[in-house]
Amino acid sequence: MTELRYIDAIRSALDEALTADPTVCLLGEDISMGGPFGATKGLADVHGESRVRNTPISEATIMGLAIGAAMAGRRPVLEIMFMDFMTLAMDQLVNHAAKLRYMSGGQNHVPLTVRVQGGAAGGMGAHHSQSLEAWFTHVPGLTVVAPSNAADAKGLLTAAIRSDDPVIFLEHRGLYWAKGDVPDGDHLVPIGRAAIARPGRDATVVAWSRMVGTALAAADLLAAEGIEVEVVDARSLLPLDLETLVASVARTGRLVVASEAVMTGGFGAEIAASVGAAAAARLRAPIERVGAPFVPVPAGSDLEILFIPSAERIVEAVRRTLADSPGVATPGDPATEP
Amino acid sequence: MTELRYIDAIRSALDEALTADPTVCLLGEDISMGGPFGATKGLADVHGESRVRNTPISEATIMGLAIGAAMAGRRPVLEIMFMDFMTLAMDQLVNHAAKLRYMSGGQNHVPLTVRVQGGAAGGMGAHHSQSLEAWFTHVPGLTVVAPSNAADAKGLLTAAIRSDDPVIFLEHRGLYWAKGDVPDGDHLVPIGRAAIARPGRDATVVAWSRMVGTALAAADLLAAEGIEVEVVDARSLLPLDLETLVASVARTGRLVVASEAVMTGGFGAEIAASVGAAAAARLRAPIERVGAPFVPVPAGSDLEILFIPSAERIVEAVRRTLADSPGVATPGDPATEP
Amino acid sequence: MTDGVHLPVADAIDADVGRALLERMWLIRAFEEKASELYAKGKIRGLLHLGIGQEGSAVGAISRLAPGDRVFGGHRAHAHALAKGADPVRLLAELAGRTTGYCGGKGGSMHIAAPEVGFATATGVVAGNLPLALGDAWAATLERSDRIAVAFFGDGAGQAGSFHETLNIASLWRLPMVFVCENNGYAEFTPLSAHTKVERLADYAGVYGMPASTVDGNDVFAVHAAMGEAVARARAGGGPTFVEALTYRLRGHYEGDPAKYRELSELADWKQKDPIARFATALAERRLVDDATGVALATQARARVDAAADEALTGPIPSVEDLLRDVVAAR
Amino acid sequence: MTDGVHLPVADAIDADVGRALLERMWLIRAFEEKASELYAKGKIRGLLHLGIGQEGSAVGAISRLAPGDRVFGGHRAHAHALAKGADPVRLLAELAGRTTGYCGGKGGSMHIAAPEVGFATATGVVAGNLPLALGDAWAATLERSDRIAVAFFGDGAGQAGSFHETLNIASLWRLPMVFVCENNGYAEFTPLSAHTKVERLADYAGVYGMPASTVDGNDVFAVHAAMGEAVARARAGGGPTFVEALTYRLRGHYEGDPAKYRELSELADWKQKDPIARFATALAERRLVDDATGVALATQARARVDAAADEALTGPIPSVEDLLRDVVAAR
Ligand SMILES: Cc1ncc(C[n+]2csc(CCOP(=O)(O)OP(=O)(O)O)c2C)c(N)n1
Ligand SMILES: Cc1ncc(C[n+]2csc(CCOP(=O)(O)OP(=O)(O)O)c2C)c(N)n1
Ligand SMILES: [Mg+2]
Ligand SMILES: [Mg+2]
Repeated sequence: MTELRYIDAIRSALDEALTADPTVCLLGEDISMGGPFGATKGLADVHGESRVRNTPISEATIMGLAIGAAMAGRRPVLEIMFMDFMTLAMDQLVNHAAKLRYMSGGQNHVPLTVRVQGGAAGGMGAHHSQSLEAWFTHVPGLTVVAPSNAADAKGLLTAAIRSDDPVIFLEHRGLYWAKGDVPDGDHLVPIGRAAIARPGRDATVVAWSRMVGTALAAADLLAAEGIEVEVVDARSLLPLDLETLVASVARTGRLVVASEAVMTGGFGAEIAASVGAAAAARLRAPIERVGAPFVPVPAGSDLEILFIPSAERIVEAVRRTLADSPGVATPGDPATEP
Repeated sequence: MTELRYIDAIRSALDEALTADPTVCLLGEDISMGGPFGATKGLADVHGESRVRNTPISEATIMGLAIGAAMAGRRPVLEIMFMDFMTLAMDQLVNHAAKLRYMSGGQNHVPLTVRVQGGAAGGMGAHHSQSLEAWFTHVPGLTVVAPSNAADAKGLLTAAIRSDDPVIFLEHRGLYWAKGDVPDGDHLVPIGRAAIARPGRDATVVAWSRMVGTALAAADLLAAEGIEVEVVDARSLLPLDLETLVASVARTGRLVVASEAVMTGGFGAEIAASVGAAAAARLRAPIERVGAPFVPVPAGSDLEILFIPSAERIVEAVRRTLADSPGVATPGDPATEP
Repeated sequence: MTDGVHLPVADAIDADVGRALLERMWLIRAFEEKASELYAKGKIRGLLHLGIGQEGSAVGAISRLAPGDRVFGGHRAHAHALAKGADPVRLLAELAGRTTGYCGGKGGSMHIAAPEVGFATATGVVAGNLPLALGDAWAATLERSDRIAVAFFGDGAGQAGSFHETLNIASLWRLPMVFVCENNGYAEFTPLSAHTKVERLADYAGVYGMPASTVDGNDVFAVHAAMGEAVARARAGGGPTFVEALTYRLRGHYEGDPAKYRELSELADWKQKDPIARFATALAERRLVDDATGVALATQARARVDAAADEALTGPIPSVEDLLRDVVAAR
Repeated sequence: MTDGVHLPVADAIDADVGRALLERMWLIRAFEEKASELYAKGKIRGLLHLGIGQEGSAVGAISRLAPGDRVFGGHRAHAHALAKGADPVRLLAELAGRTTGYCGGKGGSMHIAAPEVGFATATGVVAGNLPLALGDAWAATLERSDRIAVAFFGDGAGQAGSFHETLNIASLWRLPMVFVCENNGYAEFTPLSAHTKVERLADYAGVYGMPASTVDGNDVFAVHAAMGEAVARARAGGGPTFVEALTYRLRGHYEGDPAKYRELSELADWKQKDPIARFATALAERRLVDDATGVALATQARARVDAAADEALTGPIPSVEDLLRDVVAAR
């Protein structure tokens, strides 16, 4: 184990992939200088500027460029600098990367990884802060992962690069400097499996990316009152590990889904709908969703703090699931647990 | 009342808006020649080519052009030829149209209507058939409507054009030639209100756009067995008329949400999650979702038929909600109804 | 009939090459006429964009390509796929939505893919293929291969952002790519002059210092010559070239389009410039392929396509299992 | 101090105009230095892109605009907003996230809007403002107004699709628009030569037959002259013009950028070409504004900005109610 910052874990995965597989190549704006946050710092020096390739500010075309290279057998890792700029590349991503395998009846495939950071952090405002995972999870052909910690960042990025399908690798800017233990050597986290970030018996909170930390903070607050929350880190949004989610809810009987994106139309709705259907018989309270209010991300840092869903809001939601359970005895009382 | 085809109802709304309000103007590819389906046929002759303006194939920029004109006080109605091409215009739509009011603290606003047709019809394949309403409903600042019939097409388009916010007006190509009675004279359907397309007591089916017709067909099939389905046409997806939906579910105790889009991550999830939370106490069975399988839209017409959710699938889903109600007696038995 | 699917690659059009190209042009023409007939009968559905009248640029350009070179087409790409060597049976089966089609019926006319013969993909999104071809060309440099990428697109793509972004990167990185613009004067129902003040799309190349030429796209010899230079340059590491081929579609934008937006006299003029008849005449004048052979090639092509259609339409209709397949790699 | 927020519009830079422009340049410089200071102190957060060293193009160009003309800026737009007449107090309050800011603290440095003085909006998306300005110019023609739209953008925008799409439509429709490209040689950390083979972005205009010029952006007289022609043409219905102003940013891309990607000698060279010092010298040489006045203007500007900052920082911090406001019209 080595303690690494999330961003360094990402760089480490890129570095190792470039070393291990000659077909891996990196593309993106300013990446040979490390990019604005340093995720690719030094990689051009080691692996050469032809494999760590700076591009012009042409998001639509560099997405297509990466797809075209992937169709030809490369494993490009494209960096889109901010999630908000994915809006410029949706045609290539959705109409081409996601569909080329299907439209060709399996003749083509697109082993592409798109790294993109997002989220509200640092008061960057409405053009540099969105969380758009819900769009990507609605697109057949894509894979979507959103690590919450350094180890998963490395392991999922490694898996993404090795995947034969286009993977959207969602980084959170607010996690870049968070440290965590990362296993040494080849570290691969399989896509499609959630992780129990903290076990608990009274209620399940599902989160991903930065909200996992917020959920853990909420769990700490509730633990002080004797309420034991199970925090499930979804990690892989598409495919979603419904099995692990349902198993947790079967144990706890209560579910809160917490995401940083605006709640309406968010991926939390998909989780609520699918767990609601699959675990209906085990749910002892309505599913609660926590998400950002339905507004663009404001620039001012004070407003931004108000925008980002807080641990307190998760705490309240968990409390509602516990209060709102007709005919269910005191949570935490083993006698009444399933 | 006059019987009109859905597409003619659209043209009639455009024609009347152009006549009534000199700030209304139309923009889009080939629209002065009527566009590929004829929605704008003849309008350039009547209102002039400067107000019914053909544009080059530059989706990103014509979206921004329409936004810029709207900021300056015009009421542009932009046609994007196929919903799949909205992918090219998402930056302007999402980062600009939707956010300019907020980012400016209310100084700017964008009275823009975007008309766009979509859906799977006619075997046009993966680049001309998507249903992407779920993306738009996740964007604060937008309004999203999806009429299922000629009268609503006219009334909602009129409302959209008069709205001071950007409205995505979702047309379904498969409905263009469907006839319906349209009120004569100024006809406005307020945004934000669902409609009961067919009343019923046993189960609620919520749908929008072409799926309303499919839901009505399912209701007919079930009526033959004595099961009375209430079909609610959501019409306005953002804002959603949750009140009407919840009231219906409070009466029936069962909900099926049917959409043509792929189910995963679709707007049906939002409805399921929000009605599931708001009507939890009245639900007597898990909410069922019906949507397309998680695949791109295939081109071959035989595959396309298999792709589009059928009335039979809705029938089965309704049956599941009726079977799956522990402790609830035969549906349709007034004694057991709430 | 020439053996093999690849067109012969040669610097000059001699008798053998001329015959092979003429034969392929007739095959394409017969294929598209058959597609039109099957569309009218409801055996092919969806949007069908025919390139009848544009065979010259497709065959003239692609006859310069090696088997390993990769072509990226658009919504009007039957000609390019067939020129690159696609099997008419599998292509017709694809148009008809059969499991035996190249894409199992999932792609249809607008989204052809036949990568085994170097037709990488088509796209239904105008200008969507340009960035893909760019990426393919970049991949070729990473592979240190001498293969090249070719994108075919229409005049309508010239107003799309991706076209410009692609030109920039191709020139900047000196990629082995050829831009073939088939300027047929219309995008759907709108003439080029209503979409841009730029008369020659090749002018854009100049800004980047990219070599460019505008040729008569209905003259196979002219296209063959221009493309020869372009391909040689790309293969030698000299970077991209822009070839604009002026041509005309003799049918509507898609089957069912009455094309009222253009003068009948214009259509009649262009019928006189039919690239197949012109090529046949030129070959006869040069004493490379005589008239009788030309006529025989046409007849054979029609027979071949008739047989192809019969075979294609025996292909199975896809099932629900087929519907659900090929979305992602088996996990 | 000149009264009123609008810069005087004049064909020639006489003593009054010269003084007003110099004053505004010093105001902008002082404003940005203050912003930098407040950023270092944590009073302003977020991404802060300063245009120190680029005041010449902003003031030279905008001094040609009438109050009703509308300006669309990018991520580095303080200078353009202030040149168009924005109130430094409300602008600083906006940067500091206060309810008294133009946008109530929701926009911040990258998304300034001050439509009341004709600064329509800025955008954080490179090239995102070009289509908006295009639409504004189109609206002006529909209104039969003689107002014009001006978009300011950097060299980095020249490789973005929207830039090209906008040039095409502006020229095609002959819209009353001016493209002002502030070519400072870098996009973030990358020099222009690594992003395109095109050395002068104004070359793009030529393809469309659009009048264009490349001027020394640090020479207010040159920008003023080029912009004068452009504005007159647009206002007279003569269509769009492209003005490329060569300039340099003396700070990093954003506050906090150590700008290691450029040579110190390059920076030193450009410091010699500081547009404010050059303009002051030129005004003195032409005996329009003497040195002492120039120095006094600088001092006054600093004092004014100090006071503006004090006032701005008394503005209230927004509440949850503010957070939830202004998403859509009250329904
Ligand atoms: C991005 C996009 N916008 C619009 C369309 C609809 N459309 C299909 S073909 C076409 C015209 C294309 O013209 P051109 O590029 O000249 O090719 P041609 O049809 O003449 O071969 C249009 C607008 C599309 N397919 N893609
Ligand atoms: C579409 C988009 N891509 C990337 C970025 C990140 N970014 C911010 S400024 C910038 C460079 C812009 O360079 P230029 O246009 O020359 O303006 P300058 O910063 O030099 O004023 C980049 C890449 C962005 N804001 N928008
Ligand atoms: Mg054309
Ligand atoms: Mg720059």
